[in-house]
Amino acid sequence: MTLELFLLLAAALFAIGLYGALSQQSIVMLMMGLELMLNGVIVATAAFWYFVAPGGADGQVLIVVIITAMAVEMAAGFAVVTALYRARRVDMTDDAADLKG
Amino acid sequence: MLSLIVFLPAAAAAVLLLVSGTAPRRVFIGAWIAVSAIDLALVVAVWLRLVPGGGFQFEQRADWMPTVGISYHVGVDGLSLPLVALTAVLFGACAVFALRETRRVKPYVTLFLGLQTVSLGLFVALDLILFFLFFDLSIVFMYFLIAGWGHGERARAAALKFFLYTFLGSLALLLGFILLYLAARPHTFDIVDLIAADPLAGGGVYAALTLFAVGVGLAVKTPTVPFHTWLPPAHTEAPATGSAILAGVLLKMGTYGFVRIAMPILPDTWRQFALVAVVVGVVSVLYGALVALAQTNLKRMIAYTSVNHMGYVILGVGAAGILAGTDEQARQLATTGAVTQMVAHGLITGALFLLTGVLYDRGHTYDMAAYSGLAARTPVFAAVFAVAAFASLGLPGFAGFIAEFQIFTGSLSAAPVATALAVTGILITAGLFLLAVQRLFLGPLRIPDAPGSPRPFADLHRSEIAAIVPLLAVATVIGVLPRFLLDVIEPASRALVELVAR
Amino acid sequence: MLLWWLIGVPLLSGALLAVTGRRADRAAPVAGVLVAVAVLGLAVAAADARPVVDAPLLLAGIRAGFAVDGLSALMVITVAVATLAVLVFSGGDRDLRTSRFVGFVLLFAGAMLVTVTAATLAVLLMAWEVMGAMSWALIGYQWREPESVRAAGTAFLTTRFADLGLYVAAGAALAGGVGSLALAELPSAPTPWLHVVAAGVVLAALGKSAQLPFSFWLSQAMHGPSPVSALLHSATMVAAGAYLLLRLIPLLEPTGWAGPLVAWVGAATAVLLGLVAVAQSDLKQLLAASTCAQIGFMVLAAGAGGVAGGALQLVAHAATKTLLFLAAGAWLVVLGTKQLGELRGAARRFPVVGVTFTVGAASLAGLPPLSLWVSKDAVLAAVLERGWVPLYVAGLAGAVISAVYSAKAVWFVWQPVPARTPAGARAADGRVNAAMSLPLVVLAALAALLGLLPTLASGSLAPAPAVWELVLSGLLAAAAIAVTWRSAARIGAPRPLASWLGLERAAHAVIVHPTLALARFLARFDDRFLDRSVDAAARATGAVARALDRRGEPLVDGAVRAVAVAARSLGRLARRPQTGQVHQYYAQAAAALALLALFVIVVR
Amino acid sequence: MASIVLFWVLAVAALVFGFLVFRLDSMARVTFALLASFLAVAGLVLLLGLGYLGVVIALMMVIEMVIMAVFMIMFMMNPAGLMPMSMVHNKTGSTAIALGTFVLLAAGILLVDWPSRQGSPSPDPTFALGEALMGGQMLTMMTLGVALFATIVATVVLATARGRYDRLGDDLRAPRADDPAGGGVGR
Amino acid sequence: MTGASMMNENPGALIPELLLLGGAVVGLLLGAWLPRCRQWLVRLLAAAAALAGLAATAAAATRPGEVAFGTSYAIDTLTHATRAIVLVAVLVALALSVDATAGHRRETEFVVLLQLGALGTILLGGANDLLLLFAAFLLASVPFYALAGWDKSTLGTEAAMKYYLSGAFLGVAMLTGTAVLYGVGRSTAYGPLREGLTVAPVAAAAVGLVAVLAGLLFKVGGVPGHFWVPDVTDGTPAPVAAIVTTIPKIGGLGAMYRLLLVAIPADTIDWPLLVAGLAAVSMTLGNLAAFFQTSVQRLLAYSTISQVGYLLIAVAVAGRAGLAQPALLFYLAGYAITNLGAFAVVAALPSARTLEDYRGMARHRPALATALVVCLLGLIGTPPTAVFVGKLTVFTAAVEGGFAWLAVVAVVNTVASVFYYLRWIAPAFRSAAEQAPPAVLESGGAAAAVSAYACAAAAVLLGVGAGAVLPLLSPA
Repeated sequence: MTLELFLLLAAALFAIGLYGALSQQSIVMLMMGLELMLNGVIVATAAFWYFVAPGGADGQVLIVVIITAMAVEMAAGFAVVTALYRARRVDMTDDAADLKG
Repeated sequence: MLSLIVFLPAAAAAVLLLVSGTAPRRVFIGAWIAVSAIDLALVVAVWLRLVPGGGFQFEQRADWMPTVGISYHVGVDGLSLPLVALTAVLFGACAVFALRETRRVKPYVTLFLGLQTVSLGLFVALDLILFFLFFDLSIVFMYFLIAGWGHGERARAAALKFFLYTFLGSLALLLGFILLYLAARPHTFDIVDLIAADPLAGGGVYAALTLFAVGVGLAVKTPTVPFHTWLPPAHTEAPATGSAILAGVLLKMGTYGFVRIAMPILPDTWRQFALVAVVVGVVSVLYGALVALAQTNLKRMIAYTSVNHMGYVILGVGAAGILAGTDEQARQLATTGAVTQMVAHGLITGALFLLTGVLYDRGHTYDMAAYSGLAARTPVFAAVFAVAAFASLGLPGFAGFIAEFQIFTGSLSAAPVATALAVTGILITAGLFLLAVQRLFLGPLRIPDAPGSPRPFADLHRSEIAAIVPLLAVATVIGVLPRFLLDVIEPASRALVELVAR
Repeated sequence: MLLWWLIGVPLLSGALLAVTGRRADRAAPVAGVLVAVAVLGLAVAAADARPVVDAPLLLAGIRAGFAVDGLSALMVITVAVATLAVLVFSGGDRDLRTSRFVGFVLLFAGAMLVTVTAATLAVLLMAWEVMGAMSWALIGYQWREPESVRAAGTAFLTTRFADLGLYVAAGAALAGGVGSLALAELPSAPTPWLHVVAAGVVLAALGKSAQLPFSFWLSQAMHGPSPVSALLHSATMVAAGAYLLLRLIPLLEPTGWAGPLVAWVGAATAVLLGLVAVAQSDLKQLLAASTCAQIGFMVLAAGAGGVAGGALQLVAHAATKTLLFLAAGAWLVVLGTKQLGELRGAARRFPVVGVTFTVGAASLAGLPPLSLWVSKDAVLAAVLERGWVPLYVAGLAGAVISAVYSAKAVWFVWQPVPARTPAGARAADGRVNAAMSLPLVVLAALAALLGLLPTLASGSLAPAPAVWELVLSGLLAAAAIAVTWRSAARIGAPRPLASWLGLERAAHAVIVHPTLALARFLARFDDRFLDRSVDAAARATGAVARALDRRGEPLVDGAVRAVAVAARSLGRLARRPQTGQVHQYYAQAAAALALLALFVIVVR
Repeated sequence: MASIVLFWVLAVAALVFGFLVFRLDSMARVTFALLASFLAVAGLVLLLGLGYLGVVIALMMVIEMVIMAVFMIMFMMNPAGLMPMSMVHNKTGSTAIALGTFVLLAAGILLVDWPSRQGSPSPDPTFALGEALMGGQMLTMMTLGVALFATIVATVVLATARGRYDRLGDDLRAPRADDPAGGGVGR
Repeated sequence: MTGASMMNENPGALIPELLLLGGAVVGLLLGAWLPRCRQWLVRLLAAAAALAGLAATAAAATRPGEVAFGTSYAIDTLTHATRAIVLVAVLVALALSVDATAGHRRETEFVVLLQLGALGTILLGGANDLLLLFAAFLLASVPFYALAGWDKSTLGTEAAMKYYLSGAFLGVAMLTGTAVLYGVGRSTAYGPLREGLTVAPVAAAAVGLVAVLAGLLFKVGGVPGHFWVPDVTDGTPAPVAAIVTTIPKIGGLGAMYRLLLVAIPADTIDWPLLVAGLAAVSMTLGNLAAFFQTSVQRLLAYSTISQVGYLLIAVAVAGRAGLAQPALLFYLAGYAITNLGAFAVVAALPSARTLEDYRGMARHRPALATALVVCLLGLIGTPPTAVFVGKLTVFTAAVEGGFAWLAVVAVVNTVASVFYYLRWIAPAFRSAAEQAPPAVLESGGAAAAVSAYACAAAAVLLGVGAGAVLPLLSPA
């Protein structure tokens, strides 16, 4: 159990999430990718707290912030998808690409 | 006093904006003429009260942005007052000439009044930012005039090019100003303070870059070869009054910048690179004259002669920066000549452009090949044009000669070869103006049969005479009795030469 | 004050008349003559009073100075007389009774008066140039004729080309420390500048005087009205060059080279243009070439330092040549021709003109005891005094040649009237009116008697010609006349001589055409290249973009095409990332951020 | 020792389930794979001594994933994975970027000289967290609170098709809400 | 430095923020009970709150700077200026959106979301701790996502989707960066973070910084976080576009300035060069892409990207040029007012979407055309408008801070930008063939037009009166 191991794990989760965010057509799946990336960030933050700065509470607060952010973004994301779906019956990013250039 | 002179037209424009656009056009143009007359009277009053050699006078100074060393600072001296007067005269002439304008008179007049404020303001500005403000706004107003009242679609393209090109120049100028500002301790944009401080004494790369930026900015506006390519299309497509102001006043902003800013604030660097100015000046002289010679379009031709005439100015100010082998009198003569040339060119070329406007009004083309023998139909027009042409080619008795003679004699010791080359410019301009007069007015009669003919090919109208002849009259007075002008310029140019030599 | 009046009266009244235009046509001839009389009176008074005035002109040192000294006194009177004669004569020509003509003549005369009274180079140059411009206006007086207009242009441009010398001279004088530009101080300029000043002055003078190689403009100038030619060729314009050289002999001396150069040019012109005159079949052309040749003697005098001889020659020639041109003009008016062949018998039909013409021609030929006989020998005496024998010989040759062409002209006009009227010539029913005859008679008297001037003002001519010289030249002239009289009809016209040595074509080939070609090339360069390369940088960058997007359609806006095309390509390129696809945004953002992080790490 | 084993188990679980998120076809399974990954991470957080946060993560994620599952089924085709299908684009590019990122991060992680540990965990990390939240980071938490409030407003605005004026009339005076499908407690 | 002694949880220091929050909450509640056509009360309340907030800001600005809530919130000139600019922008946005939103069934929510987003933006500007920074980022983002999709049109929802996805992705990046910076700097508070970073491994710190900046660049719409800007601006109604391209920038740039200046030692990471590069790329890309746009909103969108580039110059020289902060803040103020003015013109002519639609505008709507010209020339930086003074000070700061090359790039870009602004102005002044105003030039209402006049006038007045404003913006 070292910092590097945790960070490698975090990086791996981050990369998987990034792959998902980049490759998924469905907005909800894409959001899952983003969640997974944040998952990695949680790991990294916890590890940093433990291995680098256990004396303060900043790391812990950061994790709280991350969790809140996940929740907020999930909610916002679902709302956007709902609105989009109502407006144009699509839930794929590729199908909503009228604005460009 | 100066602020009144500067802002009176703008105030009038603001009032006119409130007048309904459906009011008779005489109201607008009459107001413009009245404002110009008042302005001119005020300028004359200032002229009479000016103490030659007394440095800056009628100064007004108020803090504007003290944290960045910017103030509202205006004043005149012998270098700027002649140009202020020139501006007032030219705008007055254009106002009278505009009596025959029928298209959208309200915005036309308000734009011109705005431009008048801007032009007057530039010549009295004693703060770099104030100077830049007017410099930049002149582009904006002129853009609208060219695009709005020029000759159709090409006018917009020309206006766009004019805007982009000169705007680049103005921003280069701004960079130069910033460099000057940063060089001065304490930081300031005030021209008088900067002259006194001489912040970049001793030269160096920084100073060279500063001069380069300022120089390019001014050279674009002047314009000198190779920055002149915006000029011919802008002139060709602009309305006659716009061309007259563009050539008569706006071009002077560039050359005035040299004598007001580049030379006194950067004396060491100016001396270091004076030869560059001389070379640029000579190239502009010859290039402008030669290219003008090959033109078939009358307005383009006159536009290129502007390049030529402004080249003399650059030659003069360049020579004023060469100390080796020259005495102060020669440098002073060159500087005085350069300032005189600004005035002379403004009057004469302004008149010429108004005359081309008359030609276009009658024949709807600038192509010289379309006309011949007009003197038979329009003797007054022919005579006035011939006078203007001879004035422009530097005939003694007109202002242009006084200017060019001083520049040549003053510059020869500093740059003998260059000056000798530049002298041939007056021969080429003589040739091209003779050719133009010959093509247009002499020989058998021929008039273009534009659509809508037969049209009477009328001689000059009274309002046109009233606009053009005074310009030439002033040019003649300067040519015959130059002292009243030189008495004002000479002390200032002496001071300038001393500043450059320090 | 007198002097101000002297130059002010003709200039102002001339300008007034010229500006007034047609409205004053009726009164113009009379007004012109009155002014000319007044000027003559002022000139005489000035010649007597020798006034000196000046006023500030440019910088403190450079003033508008005027002075009348011996040489100037002579000149102002000559100019005034010639002007008066010309104005009186032209009053008899219907075509010339306009205020425009009278105004220009007065302006022209005024400019000449300023030239000869100017004490500083600045004023001299001003008047000098105004004179050139007025010559343009006068030669091109008949502006509907393309030839006269072209001739006017040639005259102005050629003389202005030479005038450039004066500009340079003025600059060099200032550079040399002659801050006042006073003519009298010019010789004191230090060496490098002294030579420049002298060269400039010499160039200007030779051009104005139509000396080699500038002679051709005078040929062209014959397209102007005859009175104009009379004025131009006698006391003004061409004489101005000679006057300037005479005035500035002190400047030529110290250079060492200028005197001999000027002398040689003068002698060469006297000989070569004399030959040209012999070859002419047109009376006015003949007279024009003879003017060059005669002025050549004055220039020769200046080169040799013979002020008095040169001045005498100038005055005598002025009277003679005014007379000759006016006579030719009179014939032109009444007969409508100036071809020698068609003028056969003209003198018999118009005896007043014929006699006066003959007197003038005899003077021109150098027949004793007429004026030019004396003056020419005065010039040659000055040359001989220098010991320049070759030049003396050349001068004599010139004198002989002048006798030849004078005789040729006279021979033709005294031939019997041909039976049939030549086609194209006007029916010979015209009369020479009093306005025309009067000046002819007066001038004939002057031309004949001016030779006595030096004897009147005794001792003023130095060096005076020796008796043998006078005799020699008189004999030579007589002999030449005798020979010519018999062979006049057979004198050939070799091409180079008839065409004025091809000088004009040479000028065109060497100067005009290259200049025009250069101008056209530069104009094309300006349009095609410089304009387009307004933003070469943008184009260079745009090359890559264009490779990506070849569809760049031509823009309407031709003027900013190059920039616009480049900008459009770049603009398209810049819009390419904006695909509308979120996943591509993501990929780009991710890649960009990674690059940024690497960048920051690397630069550290 | 046990903790090391536990670490590896949880780490591998987090990765595998995370990987499965983008490999499975069924939306429900995908959601639960993600949840499993989150739970593994929660375990790791617990392992590092952050008991409170670990539990919070677990609870939050369970709720979130359940909601997500509902959404998946609502909106997405093929909710039950009845037919295998791929809904990806730019797979190569994504893979390359993801792998590249990982390689760079891993290289960085291994090469960087991380700071040494300073201080020691307080005896009760949860108490420290609470103190921070009520102390130095109070404004952060308040902001997050407002953000949640904003999120509520925002989601309502975005997600609801009918607002109060649709239901109760423009002056909100309608006696009964005009709903296409009746709702509320009184149903 | 630590702990309770400095602890300042006095809510009085946050009156402007609290007023905004209160306005939003009360407005939401109020709106729930108001008839549809009386929702303007909510707008009025919001305006009152903003005005009161301005007064409070003015009062607070007279007091010396302080740090509130531990060390997480700095109240200094930067914060005051951010508050003032944002509140003014809110007022303008409230005014110019009247025509488009009055009487809409979600008018209340529009106002409330605007207030909440503005609140988040102000907090961004004052944040002195990475955690608060991110929280504020969240608060400044979510309401604007909703505003983008507020009209529920197909384009609007697409815009909201893209806005949201960009924000989510770069928000993740920002959190990642926060974690990494925390990991190498041992703290999230700026002061201690700076101490930690001075000895931190460069590579990790750089990654962290770039990732944090990614989020802020998203907020301000700078490269590479700019992808949403054109799409969102083009797809939303003009008032919304005006809001999302103006308000977030104010806080985002303030946050960036403070973060870099206070927390990141330039010795460890060469952030001036990084930001300078971003500035150059932003302005160039924005200008180039704007060249041949035909949609006015898209054109303005790209123009805002380029404006961010100029603004970033001031950030790049933070701490190295005395003028950096006043330049940034003044430019921001000028930009905000001018940009809002341009959008107000667009809002006043809701049917005119392309450049060609503006043909003949000068004839039929002369006053509005004048306002447009003033605003567009203002965006170019023509004196004496506010943006000119902004550019002047920014260029000066750039040269003073050793980034003369950046000033040159900016100058070239400014010239290039003239081209597309003129492409808009030119047709407006071209005479339309027909006498009657074309249908596309029909007015959308008086409020937007009046806002446009007011903004145009303010842009000029602010420029002319810069002398009075600039001294207030220098660091205390």
